[in-house]
Amino acid sequence: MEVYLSDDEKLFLIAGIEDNIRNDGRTCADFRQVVLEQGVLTGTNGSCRVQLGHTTDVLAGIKLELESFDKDSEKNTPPPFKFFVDFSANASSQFAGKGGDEYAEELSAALTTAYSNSYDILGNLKKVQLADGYRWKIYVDVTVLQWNGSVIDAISLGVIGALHNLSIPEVEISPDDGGKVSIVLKRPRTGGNVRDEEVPVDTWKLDVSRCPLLVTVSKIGTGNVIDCTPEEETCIRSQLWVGLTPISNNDFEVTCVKQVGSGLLEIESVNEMISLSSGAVKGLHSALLHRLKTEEYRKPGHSFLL
Amino acid sequence: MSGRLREMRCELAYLKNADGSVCFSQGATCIWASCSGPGDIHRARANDEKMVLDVSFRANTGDNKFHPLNNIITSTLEKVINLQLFPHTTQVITLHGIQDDGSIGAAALNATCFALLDNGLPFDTIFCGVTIVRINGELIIDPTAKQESQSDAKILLAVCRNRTTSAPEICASDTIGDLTIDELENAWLLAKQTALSIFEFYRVSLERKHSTDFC
Amino acid sequence: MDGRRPSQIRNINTRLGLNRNAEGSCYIEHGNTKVLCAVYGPYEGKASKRLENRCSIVCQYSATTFSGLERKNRPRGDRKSTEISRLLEKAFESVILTDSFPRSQIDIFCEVIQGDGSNLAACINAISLALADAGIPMKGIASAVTCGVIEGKPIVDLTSREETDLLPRVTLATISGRDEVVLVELQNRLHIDHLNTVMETAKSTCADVYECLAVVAQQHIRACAPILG
Amino acid sequence: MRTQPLTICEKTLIVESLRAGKRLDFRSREEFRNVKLIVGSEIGTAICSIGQTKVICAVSAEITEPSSMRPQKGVINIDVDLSPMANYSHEHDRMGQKGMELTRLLELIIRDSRCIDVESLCIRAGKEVWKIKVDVRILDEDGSILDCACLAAITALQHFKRPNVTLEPHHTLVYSEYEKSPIPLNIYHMPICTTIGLLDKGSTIIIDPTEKESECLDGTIVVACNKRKEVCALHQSTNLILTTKQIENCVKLAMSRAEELSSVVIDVIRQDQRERSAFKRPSGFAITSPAIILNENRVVAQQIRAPIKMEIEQEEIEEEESEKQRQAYQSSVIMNENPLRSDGVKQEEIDEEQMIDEQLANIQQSVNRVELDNKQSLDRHGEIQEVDDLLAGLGDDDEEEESTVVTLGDTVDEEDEIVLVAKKKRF
Amino acid sequence: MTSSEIFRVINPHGYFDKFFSNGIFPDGRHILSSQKLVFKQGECGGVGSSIVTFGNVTISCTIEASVSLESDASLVSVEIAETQQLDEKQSEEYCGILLSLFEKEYFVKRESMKCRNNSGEKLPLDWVFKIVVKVLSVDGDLLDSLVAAVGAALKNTKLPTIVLNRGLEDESAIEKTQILVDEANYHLEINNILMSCTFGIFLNQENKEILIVSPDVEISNVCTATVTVIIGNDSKIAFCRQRGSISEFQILRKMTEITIDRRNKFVEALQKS
Repeated sequence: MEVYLSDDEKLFLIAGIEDNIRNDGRTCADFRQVVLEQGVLTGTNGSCRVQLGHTTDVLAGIKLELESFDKDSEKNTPPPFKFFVDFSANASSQFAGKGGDEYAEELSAALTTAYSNSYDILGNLKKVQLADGYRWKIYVDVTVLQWNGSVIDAISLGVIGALHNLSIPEVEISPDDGGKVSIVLKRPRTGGNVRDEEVPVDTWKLDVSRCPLLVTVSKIGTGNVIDCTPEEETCIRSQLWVGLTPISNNDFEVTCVKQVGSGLLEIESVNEMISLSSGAVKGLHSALLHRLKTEEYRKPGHSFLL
Repeated sequence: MSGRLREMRCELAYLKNADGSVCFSQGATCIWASCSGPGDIHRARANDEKMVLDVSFRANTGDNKFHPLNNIITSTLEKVINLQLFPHTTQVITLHGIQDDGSIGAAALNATCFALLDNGLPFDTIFCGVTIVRINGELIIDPTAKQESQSDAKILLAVCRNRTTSAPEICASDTIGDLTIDELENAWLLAKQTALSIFEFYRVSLERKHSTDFC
Repeated sequence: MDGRRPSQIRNINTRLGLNRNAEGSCYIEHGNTKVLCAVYGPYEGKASKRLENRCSIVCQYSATTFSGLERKNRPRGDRKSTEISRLLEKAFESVILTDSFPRSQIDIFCEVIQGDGSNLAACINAISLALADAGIPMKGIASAVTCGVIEGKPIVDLTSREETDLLPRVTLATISGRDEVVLVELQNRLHIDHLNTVMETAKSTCADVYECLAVVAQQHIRACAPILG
Repeated sequence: MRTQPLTICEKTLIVESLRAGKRLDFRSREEFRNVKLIVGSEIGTAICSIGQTKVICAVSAEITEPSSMRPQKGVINIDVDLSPMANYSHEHDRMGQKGMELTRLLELIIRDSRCIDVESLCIRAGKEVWKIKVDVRILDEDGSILDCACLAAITALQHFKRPNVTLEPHHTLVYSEYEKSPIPLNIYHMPICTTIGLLDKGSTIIIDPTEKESECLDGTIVVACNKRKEVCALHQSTNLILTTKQIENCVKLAMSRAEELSSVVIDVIRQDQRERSAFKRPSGFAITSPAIILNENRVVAQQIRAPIKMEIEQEEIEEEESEKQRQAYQSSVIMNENPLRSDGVKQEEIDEEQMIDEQLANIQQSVNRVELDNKQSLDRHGEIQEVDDLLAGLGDDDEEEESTVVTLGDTVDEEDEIVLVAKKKRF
Repeated sequence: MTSSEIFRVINPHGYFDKFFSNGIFPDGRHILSSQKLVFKQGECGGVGSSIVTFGNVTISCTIEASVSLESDASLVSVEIAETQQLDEKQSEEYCGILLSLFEKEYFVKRESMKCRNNSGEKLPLDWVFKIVVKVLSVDGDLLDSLVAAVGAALKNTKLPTIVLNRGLEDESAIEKTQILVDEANYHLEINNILMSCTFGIFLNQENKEILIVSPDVEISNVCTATVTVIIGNDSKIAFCRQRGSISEFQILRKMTEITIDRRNKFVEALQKS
């Protein structure tokens, strides 16, 4: 983003970070205020909107499609996820046309690597594979509506929220002639004259407790910072994307580390950054789980962004 | 050895927007050709010493980016027109094969020559196109589509008048199909004869055009 | 279809000025159709697009991959969205007083977050509000509506289920409700006798939509009046 | 190469004259230019010319995979090529803004208004479907290219017949037009589009503007409608503010125009069918003889209008320089020869006319002697002299009108009866 | 720059005239002596491949084969990999020429493209060849080395036999799974070995036409005409492309003789390998 700072403003900021105080009063390891709403889009199977610090605004939508896959190559079936990140031109005029496409590809690649071993992260993902060669293909699309730094954190939160909100219909498989399969949505048996479509299909949810959280850790001066504002981003030496998945209740396992942008990094500072990020993520993760459980169920399609 | 040359009809200055245009038909094969005079060209493609020729033969259907005829037409034109006269310019020549009933190559060459004559470019020599096919050993000139599909060898010749002796000579040719060297020689001679009558047709139609323009 | 009377439009709620780094931005909801739009005000754009006597308008329409019923694999760039962008460009060339900003460029981006029928009309309303928010001089607030015909009876503000292949529908955009048509777009075949009934209803509904937009614009201006001082 | 823009004084002249209701080519504001429609000898090709604008359209069919969303629907693909022949600012193979808009409008009119039944194009659901390719080539540009292109496309589609197909377990057989007669496409309705120019806020309406006029208009509105009084497409071009009233009477004008033109299209197609059924292959465009000027809905008396130097001289040139040769009937033209059947050519239509046998005899009897001297037996010279003396008389009795040309007059008054010009003169 | 180079740049025609009128190339080679043709077969993948160096032009040609149902579509497709030395127009032309040669069934007859099972009878399946040509260095006309490379690659092609495990009378469509590739393979019969040679015609001061064999780019700009002749078996002209006018016909006769004996040498070399 074109945020221009004069040199001494940068000096002031860097000095502040070195003794752990930032312009907006946060310490180096705090996140900005996170707003998370689920089920905002009626047209999708699962959706969630995340707003980070009143500016960065991300919308994740998930659609399910039936996909046939050759079941004999059991072992290396690719995970059913397909990530697609898109920068809406609303964020800034540089994203018009093909502007934001390479950065978007980089983000979707990072997400795909983070979710590559999805079968052990999401416990009940096996159920996605229906019998003889059919399974649900999960299209996860993320649109960035506003862009003000640390997009990857907002996106990973959005994806987890959307996966949590995802309702996958139960399905009955009855083999048909000519090797085809007819799929029937399972409905709770209700007598009476209620028409079949109105009865809500029973669905099941994915257990998202062990989904990876991606955090950006950036090196400014000598200090490491989490969740930078655009002003801080102008004076970053280098940035690191750290993917963390919780194993037991409070310690985390690093799934992916990716250096973004140019800049030199010594080995110890990398370890420092990773430990800093895992500390910060603990707090974020527990807040996220709490939020997912307690969010009351609102009428779908209520208007958000208001 | 000879067959009848199908009669040719041509109308010059047929289109409004083109500098030189012709609707040329040879038998049932009909080609519209147009050329727009030496005009300005994008700096990247400009050539300092000579004019750039931008020839494109466009059939009715299909993507027309490349067509085998473009090459023979461009090289004949390079030999016939003195390009050094117009540096830094381009000549856009477009041919539309409206209807194809055999020997489309020859008709294209004739149409290009007419269009450029109509446009008034300085010619060193005049040129025309002749298609000769071999059907079970017989050389046939100016075949119709049916004869062309029966044939097993096809020769497209561009004949121009020699600058000095003004006798017809072959300035470009494309041959495909099993031919012995003698058959090729016969074909060359046959082509030179037919070229004479085609040049005759050129003179007749151009006389007619110029006779009415200036009266 | 969803319990509304034929001439009743879906409820509209809007919010202006939510995108901080755009000159003008607006979020509008026609029932389930949600459109977000941002305007980057007259700035010195690309040399190739610059025009001498008036400002050039560049519009980009993109619908998110999950906006429609089926998942699209590319949000913009396909034929449909390029065509709609061109339509919007042309429409707003006549609404905005373009000769007040010679040799400059206005960027308009609208993103259909969820498309549930008459997306084009919602986009036009969103853009005109965003332009108002950006304070760009215009002949008036353009309001638009899509209206179809079933057995001669015109129905207004179609939802995606009503936008089937057989129902002829006209999208009409007028300037501040007056009889000044800025954009008219017809899908499917419409018999000539129904033409003027459809036109009349469309024009009157545009006037009603204009009322709502005007109210929202005034409230927004009044809200930031103290800031402007 | 850039074209010269319109000079200011030229622009003011045109605008003043339009306001005064006059036009440079003596038409009033509500008058159309004459339309000429010629169908080619290959099935599915047609040239349409409105005034000076000439567009050729060729329709072809091939087998492709259908799209996954609609497995049993055929595909229609429309592709416009603005050739530098039309206007030297165009470049080969580059579709500029104008080309894109033209393609988009044609798709709107022909594909989205579903005038062709797409289900009948399916061979094997999900695997093989007919893809109809409509290739439009703009040959000369003098305003209202879209009307001309749409008319040419519609006629070509009516005229086109796709090859017959039979299904076999693991491959499909495509027949050339010798074995099984090709099947025409079934077309529901014929959308005809008209471009209506508008001046100073839409108050004055200009019908069928030429190139120069359309440059100084405020904007144009395109209305496509068909015989059954249905509006198929409505498109408003550049910044133009209209009232609904103006739009309505534009639509009425376009409606009347559509009826006239669809009758022309139907007559041309019927005329061509009658000829083809009699196994006579028209030579189509070979003799697009310009000499026939279609008298459009003007009284015949106007035929000999006040002689303007340019007008008459123009006609005279075409008359003079187009060599009036006898139209020797050509052997039948081989349409999309089926490569599968290399022997397909042999089983000729047996009832070829005498002309073809005479030509074949000519080939057998010509002994393969090659004389080097130039008084060769080619009877070319003879033929040219013979033509000269014939032409000297300038009488156009032997003039050969092959092109199926129909005069259309809205009010068919007595002396301007519909002239179905199809005199077939054989020498 | 030595004076000869300056002379070469200012008046190329005069410069070359000195050499050609006494029959040698600037690098000392006699004008009618043919360039060295070196080819290696079977190195770079596919069912058959070859690398050809012809004078200072080196190209590699690989043939990838796949099986397709019987149809009347053309069974061979040629693709020249994109390089900066060769612009798109030229590579398109070369592909066109090669395809027309294939259509005339010069290289391979259509029946020999039918798949065979191990007992040798024909199956209702065809082999489809995709010829991929990669150009390593280009100077002057590419057609000679192209034709030689394709000929050598085809000669080197070995096709596996096919096992079709379905009953002969089974009428349902052939499924992909029913086609199995066997180990035994057989050589593809070549219908005709083609040899192409390019000539330049140079008009010296006394405008006598001098024949030059395989001129490079610089020389062909100076020549008044360039002719490419391709000779098939029993010394028939398969293809001849002439650009620029030639006064008498004898020169063409001489060209065909040179190409014929070059072809005989090429055929022996192919037989040996």
